[in-house]
Amino acid sequence: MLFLLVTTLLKFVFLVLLFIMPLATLLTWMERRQSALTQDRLGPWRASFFSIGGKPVRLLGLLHPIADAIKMLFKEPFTPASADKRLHAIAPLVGYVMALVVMSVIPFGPDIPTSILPFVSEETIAKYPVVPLQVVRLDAGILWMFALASLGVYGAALAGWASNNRFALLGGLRASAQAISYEVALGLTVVGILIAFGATEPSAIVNAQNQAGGLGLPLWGILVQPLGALLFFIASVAETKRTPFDVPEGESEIIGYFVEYSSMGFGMFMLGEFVEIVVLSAVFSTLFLGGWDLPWIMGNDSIWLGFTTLTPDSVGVGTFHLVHMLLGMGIWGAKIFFLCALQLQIRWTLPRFRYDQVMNLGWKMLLPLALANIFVSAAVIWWDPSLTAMTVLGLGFIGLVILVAVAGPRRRTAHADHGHGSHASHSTDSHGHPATSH
Amino acid sequence: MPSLTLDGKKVDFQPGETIIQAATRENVEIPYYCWHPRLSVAANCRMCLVEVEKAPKLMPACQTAATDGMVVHTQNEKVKDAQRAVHEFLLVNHPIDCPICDQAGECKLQDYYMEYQLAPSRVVEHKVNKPRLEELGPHVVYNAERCIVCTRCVRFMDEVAQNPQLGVFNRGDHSEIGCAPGVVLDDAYSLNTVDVCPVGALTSTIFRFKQRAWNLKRSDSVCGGCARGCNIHVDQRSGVVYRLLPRDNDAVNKSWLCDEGRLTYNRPNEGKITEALIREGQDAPTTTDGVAALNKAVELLKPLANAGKGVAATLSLHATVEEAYVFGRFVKDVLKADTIGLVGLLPGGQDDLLRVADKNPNRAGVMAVFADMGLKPVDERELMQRMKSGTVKAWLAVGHETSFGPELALAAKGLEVVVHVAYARGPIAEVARVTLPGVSWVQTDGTWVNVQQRAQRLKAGFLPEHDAKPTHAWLMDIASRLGVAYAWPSMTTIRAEIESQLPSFREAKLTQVPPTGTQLPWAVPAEAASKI
Amino acid sequence: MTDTAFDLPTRNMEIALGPSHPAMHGTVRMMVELDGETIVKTETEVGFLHRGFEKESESVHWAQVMPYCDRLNYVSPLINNFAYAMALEKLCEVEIPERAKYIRVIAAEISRICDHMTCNGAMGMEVGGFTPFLYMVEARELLYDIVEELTGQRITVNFARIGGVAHDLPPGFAGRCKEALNKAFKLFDDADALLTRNRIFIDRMNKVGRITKEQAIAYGITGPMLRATGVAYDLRKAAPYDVYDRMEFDVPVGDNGDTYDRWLVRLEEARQSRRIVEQALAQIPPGPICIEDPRFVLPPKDEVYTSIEGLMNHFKLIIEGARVPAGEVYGYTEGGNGELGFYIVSDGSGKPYKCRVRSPCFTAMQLLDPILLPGNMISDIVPIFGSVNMIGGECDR
Amino acid sequence: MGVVRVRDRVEYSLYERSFVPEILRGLAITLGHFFSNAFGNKETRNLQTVRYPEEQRVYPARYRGQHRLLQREDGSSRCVACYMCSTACPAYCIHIVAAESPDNRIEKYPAAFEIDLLRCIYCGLCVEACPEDAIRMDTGVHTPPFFTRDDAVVGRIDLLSLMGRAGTAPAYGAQNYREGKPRGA
Repeated sequence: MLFLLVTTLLKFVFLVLLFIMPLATLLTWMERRQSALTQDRLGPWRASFFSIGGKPVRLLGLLHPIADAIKMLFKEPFTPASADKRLHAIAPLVGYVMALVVMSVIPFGPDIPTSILPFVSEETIAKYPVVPLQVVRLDAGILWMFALASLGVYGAALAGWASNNRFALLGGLRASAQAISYEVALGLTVVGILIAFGATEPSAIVNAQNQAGGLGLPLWGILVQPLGALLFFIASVAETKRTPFDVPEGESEIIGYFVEYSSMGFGMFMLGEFVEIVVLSAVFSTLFLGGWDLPWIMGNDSIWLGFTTLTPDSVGVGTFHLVHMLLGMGIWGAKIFFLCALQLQIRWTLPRFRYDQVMNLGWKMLLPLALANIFVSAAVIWWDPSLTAMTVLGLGFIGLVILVAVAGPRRRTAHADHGHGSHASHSTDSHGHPATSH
Repeated sequence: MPSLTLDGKKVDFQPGETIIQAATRENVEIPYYCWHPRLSVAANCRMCLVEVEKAPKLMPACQTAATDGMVVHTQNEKVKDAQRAVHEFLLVNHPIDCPICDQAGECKLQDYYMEYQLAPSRVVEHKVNKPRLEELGPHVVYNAERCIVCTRCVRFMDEVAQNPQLGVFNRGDHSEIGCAPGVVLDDAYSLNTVDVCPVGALTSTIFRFKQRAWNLKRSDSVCGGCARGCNIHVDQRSGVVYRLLPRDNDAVNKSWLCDEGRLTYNRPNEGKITEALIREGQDAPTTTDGVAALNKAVELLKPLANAGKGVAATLSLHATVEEAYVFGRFVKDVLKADTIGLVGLLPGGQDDLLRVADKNPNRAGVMAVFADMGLKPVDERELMQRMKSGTVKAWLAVGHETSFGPELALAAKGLEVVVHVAYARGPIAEVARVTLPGVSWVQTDGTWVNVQQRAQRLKAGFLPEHDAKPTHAWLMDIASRLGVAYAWPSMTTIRAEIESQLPSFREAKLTQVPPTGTQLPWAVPAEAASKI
Repeated sequence: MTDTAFDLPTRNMEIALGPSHPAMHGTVRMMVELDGETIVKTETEVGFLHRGFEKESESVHWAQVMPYCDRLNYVSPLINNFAYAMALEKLCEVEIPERAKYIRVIAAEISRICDHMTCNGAMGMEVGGFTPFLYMVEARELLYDIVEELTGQRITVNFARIGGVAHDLPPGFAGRCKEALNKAFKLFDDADALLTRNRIFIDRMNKVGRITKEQAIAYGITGPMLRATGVAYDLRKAAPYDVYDRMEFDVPVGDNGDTYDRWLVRLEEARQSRRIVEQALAQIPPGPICIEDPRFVLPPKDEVYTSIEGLMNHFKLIIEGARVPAGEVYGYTEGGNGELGFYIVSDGSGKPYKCRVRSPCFTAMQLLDPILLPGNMISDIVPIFGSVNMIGGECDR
Repeated sequence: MGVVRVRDRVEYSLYERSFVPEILRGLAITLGHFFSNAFGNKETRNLQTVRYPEEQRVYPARYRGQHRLLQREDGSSRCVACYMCSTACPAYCIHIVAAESPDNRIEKYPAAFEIDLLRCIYCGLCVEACPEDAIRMDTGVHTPPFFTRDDAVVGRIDLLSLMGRAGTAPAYGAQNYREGKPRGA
């Protein structure tokens, strides 16, 4: 029992205090810095608390999150006079906590045999043969995950309601409507994965992706379920309420459900949003990117390139598992980091949907597509249970999308049409130009 | 009546008139420098050249007498050419002085340049150098380089002031105005030479560099320097009066104003109070809020109101007729008294031109009002007597303009209650328990009656600052707090009441005083007649 | 809304957008009545930025109005300058030198590009596309650099004078101008590519805030908003001033008169303006940049320093202002938002008797309540309002 | 008259309708900016931000910066307190008090010359109005920030102590700003 407590605590400490919180904080910096560089700006770089040799230490602006945290903590937490004080106070916590809780079922590395750990007795080893790198291992992990994630929207809804502000109320309503709608699509897109891998337990899904599929291709969810991955990604971005789905915020329209929050209350919403990004990336990488594994380099059963020399026999069981674990965690972290950066970049690329368009997209596009995906996947898997056909189809689908994006029609700008300098023969027939070349 | 044709229009004229006079009446503008409607003709600037048909060359309009059937052109190309050429000549030796010249902005050279020349300079020669800062007299500085030798100033001194202190010296482009050795321009009317100077050659030491002419705001008023009541323009900016200039009035001062009168420009600025003063015990007065001071004044006056005696109410002879009437009503209705103290300035210098000995601008008006109201006037000496003897316990002093200020203040030292209304700090304000800020005559709307029994209108040139209010407004405030409410919403109602109540003013039409004043049908004292 | 007996009785919600609201550029207040998310009724209030331009003009000299003009449509101040100067020139009956006309065309078109970049950028930003906004603004900054080099300030330019312009083109201007245009339009194209074909953006814009030709004409709408409805009316073509009749450019028109068309028209117009700038830079002749008329124009400085005539002229023009002949005149230009006109009345003195601005966006604002907004969703207010391109300084004057 | 119908350039086909390709293209554009700014060399970087106090933009020669008063050879101010600048000022920000100079060739000098930089709108009309070439705005510095309103009122001594930028020809002074006509022609 003590063993379980200690390991869980250690996992919790690693996951929450050493991974999610720092990453979320880093993301606040990344968000600004990345967007700045995207937009030909510099972004935050000035904050410094001390100097070495007369030059202030600035670390590319990495100290800004600290400065922000200090600022947030010391600002006045203002509650509107007519607000529901208690709800107003707890609303920021709800979304934040729920997002963190979801992380508990995400496997962040391969299982560790208990036998290689120090200070453990024989009976403990017998009782708990492996330590899963996962805070809790639940059989219905995925369902539990969705159940809790959908509670997160209470934060926004409560904030909108409790602020007693019409803008906030609109924001809260939009948030709840959007979260509920996309919950459906989100759940359905995962069904394909569940069918393919036949498991609802996250680490089981990771392990299933960890195998070499047919034609030497990895069995990653994104290859097996490319459409599902796309839809899942879209739906989960919608769940995090970020651009292009930041309708509940709608900064330039209704300011958002947190309009009446200041100080750390607002900070919690902001940080919660970043935690959600991390969680979403973690879930996505678990379901579609093989969690902590990297095909051809490392995997439970398939070390057949690269680390061929690194076997339990050659380096000793303890070392092997230690390297395995660290590598797994590193790969897992890298995937999450990449996905976070991708989400940030998406935010700084796209405009925002309108509220009804968000609903239309969710119900009229994602939902039918997700259903179709289930039936098609089910049919293909029924026909070829080894998933090879699925993988090939998936690769084809991805290739098609990339091909269309690269070679798709381009809009001719009018300027390109005229090409300045050669206007002499320009005439009124300019509207005869075909617009596209498809 | 003979007539001439001016620019194709038939113009009648009186025999003996010149072309320029006929044209001026017809609003046809002919430029001129040396001509002045009230001075003799010199015809030396040549700016007024006009074409007279059948005349061999262009004729100076200021000198050429109009004759019947004459055909005059003032606008044709030939005349314009001549104007351009004359103006160019006038500017040949003119220094590049506008930035440091006080006349800039009201300079005829500038005006006519824009109207009649508008061409760049063609002269490449050096300009003639002449003395630049010659102090002709205590008030007048002469800059020979700017002078166009129109001799208006010389003619003014000769003909109007009749004190030929100025003359033209040297010849050609070396001519300049000056005083003979041993003579200084110290006439009592010397500053009029600055007014008549069309350029910046003569400037006034009292206005020099204080402000630019175009920044000043002008209002019409009457000079308070003596009982003559010369008509003036008040030039002020941001509540500071910078100069007084004569305003044409054929019946009073023509176009002139004495130096003494001009020097009163500083009266509205010096020691000006715009906030109420209050004095506790033996301390010096301190400024306070207007309403608080008013309440204090009411509190002080309350026990003595309605008593009929014990309060000496004095009014300055600088007060307007309207103020005198309101004050008279106040004394009768609120204080229930039948005597009134009149304070003023002692007689001073006089001459045959404008200045009279009485230095109080509205003695005639104030006396007439009180005579009609049945109030017995008392002078300063008697007042002091009464204060010392203890017959009066309180003093309501309206206006600070008196030569007996220090003496009165000394006499009033023992009084418990001294309420003062004034626009400047004087000896009385130092002993007053409460001093309410009034406004000077240039900020007052009212009527003065001059020594010729001519009612002339003062116009408020600018608004009172801070808590300052006209005297009658203070009196009405005090009266209403002491239980007597007057219903005079405006000056016009006061004037209408004066017209209907006071026999002296029954015919006066106070409500309709024109800018140049109305002659009242009273007997004119012999000594008041002017010789100009 | 159905009218079954089971419908819950609801009340419409009223919310106040502005005057302080992220999307209300230039402080406008809209009382919006919402049925759910759908707008039932709006009441737009303007005037929060009223700085009394017209009244203030009456208390200063003609020339001193020029810097006030900068503050009307503050994203294209040069056009305001020229519009005011042109009205005055009409009244004074003076013809400005050829070179000045070209300089005015160049400066005005750069200003127009800036205006459209700001408007379109802001429209993009308000539907959430912050990056395109910053690309547009960045491009605009590059052009402001050029404006600064030409006039001495980026926005408060005070560049036009009665009878010409204040400065000549600095040496090497043409090259730097083209270079800046190239750089700016690269960013402009990026912003264009990020939004114009993106379905999210198209959905937000297309068929939103439509007006018909007839409505636009009936309401007196001009500029890109009118052209978006398909009316090819551009004052530079319809009543050419300066040297626009020598320039080759096209008038972009839309079909639907919706927000998307306005976006496209502005994009295209900016590109056409670039063409004009390039042509004008190629054609510009040498010569004086201001008339020499001592009645209205300050004399050259060396005359002021060395001759009394020049000095007097200078003094009179500064003290009293240029005496613009009595009369009234309406001067017009194609401003960034449409017809920018100055209706000027002079009583022959150095100060305007009346100086009224016919500001294009004020006219366009009146469409919001009756036509553009009702029936749309609350999120549509933002792009519609953005596409009207209300500029507070100009609208409220 | 050339007319372009802008709608002709836009299709609303399946390509646009399918969201994803355009989004990928958009990502390519923004990522392009990101990578060239983040990892590019000097040429490919296109950062517009100026790290202000450390780096400063060089304003163009015509830039209307803070005012200065020019000096005569002997160090006295060229200004003769003629009030032209304060008259031309549309913001009423120049306050002058004239005084009599002992030198009778100069006669007049400003005992006080104050510019309220908070009121100033930097329109340059004062420079154009000056008949003595005494005030210019060619310092090439923008207005500094102030901590109090009084700080914003710059007096004669401060204005005299500012220097013009080297290399900037006098904005209006010696050269004829309307190019062309030599004096006396």
